[in-house]
Amino acid sequence: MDINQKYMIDPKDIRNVVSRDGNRIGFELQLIIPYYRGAALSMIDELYVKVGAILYPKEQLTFTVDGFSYTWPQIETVTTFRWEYGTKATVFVPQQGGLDVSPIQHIEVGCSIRRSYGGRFPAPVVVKVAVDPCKLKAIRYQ
Amino acid sequence: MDINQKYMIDPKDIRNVVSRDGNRIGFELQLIIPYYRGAALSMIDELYVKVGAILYPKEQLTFTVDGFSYTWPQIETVTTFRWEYGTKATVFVPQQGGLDVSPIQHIEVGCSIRRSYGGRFPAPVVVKVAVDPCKLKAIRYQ
Amino acid sequence: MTIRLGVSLYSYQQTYLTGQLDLEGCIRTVVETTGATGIELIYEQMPLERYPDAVYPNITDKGISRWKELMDKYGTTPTCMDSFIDSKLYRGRISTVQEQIQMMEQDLKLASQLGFPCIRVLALVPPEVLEGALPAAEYYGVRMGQEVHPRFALNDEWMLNVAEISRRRNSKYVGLIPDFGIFSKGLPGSQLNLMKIMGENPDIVDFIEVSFKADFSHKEIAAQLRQMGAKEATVIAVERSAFMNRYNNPDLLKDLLDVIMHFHGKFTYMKEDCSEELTINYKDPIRILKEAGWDGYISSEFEGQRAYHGQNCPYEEDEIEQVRRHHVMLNRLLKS
Amino acid sequence: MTIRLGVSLYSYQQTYLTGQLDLEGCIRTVVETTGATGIELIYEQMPLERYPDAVYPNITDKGISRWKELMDKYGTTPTCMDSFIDSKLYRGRISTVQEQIQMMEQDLKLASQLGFPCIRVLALVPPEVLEGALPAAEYYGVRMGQEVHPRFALNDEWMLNVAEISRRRNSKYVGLIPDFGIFSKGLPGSQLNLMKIMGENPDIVDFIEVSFKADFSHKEIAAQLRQMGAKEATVIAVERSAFMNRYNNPDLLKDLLDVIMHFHGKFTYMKEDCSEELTINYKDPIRILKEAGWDGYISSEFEGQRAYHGQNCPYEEDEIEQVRRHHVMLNRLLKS
Ligand SMILES: [Mn+2]
Ligand SMILES: [Mn+2]
Repeated sequence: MDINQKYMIDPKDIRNVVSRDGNRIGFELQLIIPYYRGAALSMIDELYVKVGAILYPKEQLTFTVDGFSYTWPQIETVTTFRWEYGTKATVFVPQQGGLDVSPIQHIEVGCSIRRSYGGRFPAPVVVKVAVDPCKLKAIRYQ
Repeated sequence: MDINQKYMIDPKDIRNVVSRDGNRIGFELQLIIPYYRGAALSMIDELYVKVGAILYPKEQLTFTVDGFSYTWPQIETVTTFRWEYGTKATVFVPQQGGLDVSPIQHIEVGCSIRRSYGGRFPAPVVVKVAVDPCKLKAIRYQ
Repeated sequence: MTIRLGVSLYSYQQTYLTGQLDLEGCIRTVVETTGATGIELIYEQMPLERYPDAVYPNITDKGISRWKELMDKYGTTPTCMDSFIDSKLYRGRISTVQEQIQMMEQDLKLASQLGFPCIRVLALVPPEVLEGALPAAEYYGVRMGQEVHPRFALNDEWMLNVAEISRRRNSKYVGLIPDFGIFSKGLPGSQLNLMKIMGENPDIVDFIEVSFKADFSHKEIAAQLRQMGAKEATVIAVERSAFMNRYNNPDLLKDLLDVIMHFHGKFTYMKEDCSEELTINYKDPIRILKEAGWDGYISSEFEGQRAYHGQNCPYEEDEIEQVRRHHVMLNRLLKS
Repeated sequence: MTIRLGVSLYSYQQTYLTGQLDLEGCIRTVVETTGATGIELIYEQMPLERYPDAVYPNITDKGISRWKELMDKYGTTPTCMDSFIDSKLYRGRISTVQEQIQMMEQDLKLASQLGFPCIRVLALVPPEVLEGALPAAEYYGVRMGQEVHPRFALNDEWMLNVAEISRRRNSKYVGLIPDFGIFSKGLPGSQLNLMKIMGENPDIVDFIEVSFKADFSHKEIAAQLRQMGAKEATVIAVERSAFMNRYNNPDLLKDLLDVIMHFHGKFTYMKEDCSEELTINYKDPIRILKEAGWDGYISSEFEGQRAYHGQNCPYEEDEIEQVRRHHVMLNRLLKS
């Protein structure tokens, strides 16, 4: 089931992240929920980012929505805050140096929502994008 | 802190449990919350029963309150049901044969509620009772 | 006693997601393009409020007023609110029956605050949750309709059990909501259309459509497709559809009309001439409803857009046009 | 501008727990035995409703009506509702600031539904939660009072920061609730009494009481006790009390009265002649409040019963009598 696979990621939202002291500490991308409704944050079942062959499982990612950041496993019991349908959430990937190896980086993102129906483990919606690091903007984290 | 230690267990509530086919499958006791207010079930931090030297950690116990039964770890995310102040909860201990070795069995129960203040891990309130198995009633589970 | 028409805003999810319509725009579009006035809402898809004002299932008086203003402004009527009951809220466990009943009660309350007469309960919500929530349904005056959705059938024991709860408890507050997808033969129209778009031989695709309607089995059709040189993906799609696709004889509706409170007018592909849906039988079920004098809404539930939501699919369906065509057909069937 | 008296029903927890009084009985007892009319409630200790009617923090109109009927029946006034904010709701993590704000908002809503003008916020709730909940406090018209509880002091930065939030935001909806336990020297009276009950030499226990009042340090007293042949448990108790027992000079109240909305009249042991509490200075704080014309409630919060709740402790305190004595003293101090 590839719900919202077409809308899950906009490559233009991918940016390198620079820390306060000027080092590239990773990159971020933005996700639209791969589901046709919003959900409590605890229902994010699977989330990963692959950069080439390097896998960043959810435990290494930071998930930010509505201005608040969450990590795993803490987010697994957050039920009173939601990832609303159509609201972009930011995922930070702590890759040293960000995306800087040219010419093209292949990024794969998998995400699934633990809905009550449709099988025991909903397969993640997987999106693959090719990114040219030279064209990436950067954002500075405070 | 020995909150409600005097009221946590009434030895008269201890009963052997007989299954439908007549076997003694364990025993149950009833607990008053060791705290001066009720709490969400997820806040039961520590719970154990020792029979002599045999320890039954919470993962082996069944906790029943208001007619609904819970086990660990599932109960750790039940926040919309509570163990109210003064409400007896039943703890089932799956000891084969129940309490049947005479003359006297020494039972120890430890329980703590994960309140927000008062240190990182609230020490459990521990109650020790001596039980004469010959005097125990039995209850049949359906 | 009359069949009325409405639209589930689920039908416009893509237009909403891409920012072309907001909630008000969706309601306005229903009225302007179909003439229908029934509005069905998946609250969690198009909520009236969000953080920091209120987070579902909560809503403030302001949110409630906003909804009522919209209904007044466009002369629309709330028909059904779609509920989910997230039994997998927490990793590692299924929510207890009592927790699911609490979730149902929250949805019943929200539905009543917004003026919905019923809620759609997902097909897999167990009967003990329905029965446990019956007092709340009666208290809030909101009916719980369990959806009869592919792959279920109207005469499955699971569904008949719901009808039996309603009759045994003598309560109209629990019943059924059939989804027209159960009157479909073979693969959905949008999936057939997608095959053509992705390069399958159109004759092969038409063959699949026609063969299912002629009641050939999945195995027979798949075998024939292999001989015809269909793509492997096409053959696999046909084989896999066996699980979901069980055609319900519309006559099965007759004995259940007393417990049916609402219909999902599921469709995925309306022909340009609005004559019919590609694979779903609308004619016979509507005839049966008319003959029985059934009273309630058929609520268009367009799902075809999702077939084209794959990352690399070049096609995008026009939801608004599809729903417009659906209502041309529905109106014609109602009048005939 | 007057100091009024009330009782926190926390004071009757043992009588309630052992089934001798229910919520109504507690309210009636306040009025009949003290003449006071202010009622403070730990909702989670004596809830108005429970499953299956409503589970805290929810309450139905029926529960709200029940509370209002009780207030009318006994001519009592809700003064303060005690909040907790369970930041350790889930094993393995502390609730986020936003989740804690949500919890505060639920308590503010419940307090407003029951007519409480303020809620007690636990001492350790962080200032960002207080500030984040300020809009809700203003919306519900319920003030958040952070409790200044032993081991805190009125001039700790943590507490002064709360006062500063109130002044900076020019809002009366956040402030302080001092607990009279901060005006105590040494071990609580009930703990001293327990020592005697459990067999310590009464002269040694009196020595401890007097020595702390004379401002000897914990170390000095402990050393002396060893020489006097006190039980080891007694000496350890004195040494361990250093952490909790920090005497607040009542003069510290003067600069904070603009942000103090309520007082917990904490006590653990009233002498039979009602002259004073064994270790807590009531005289000077009340004098200061009177001189300043402070307006609000002193709400008796009896905690002595808990000292005797050990499994093998043969003694049981008489909560009702203790609170009665407390009010004899309070009334006398107010009039003098
Ligand atoms: Mn449907
Ligand atoms: Mn206090």
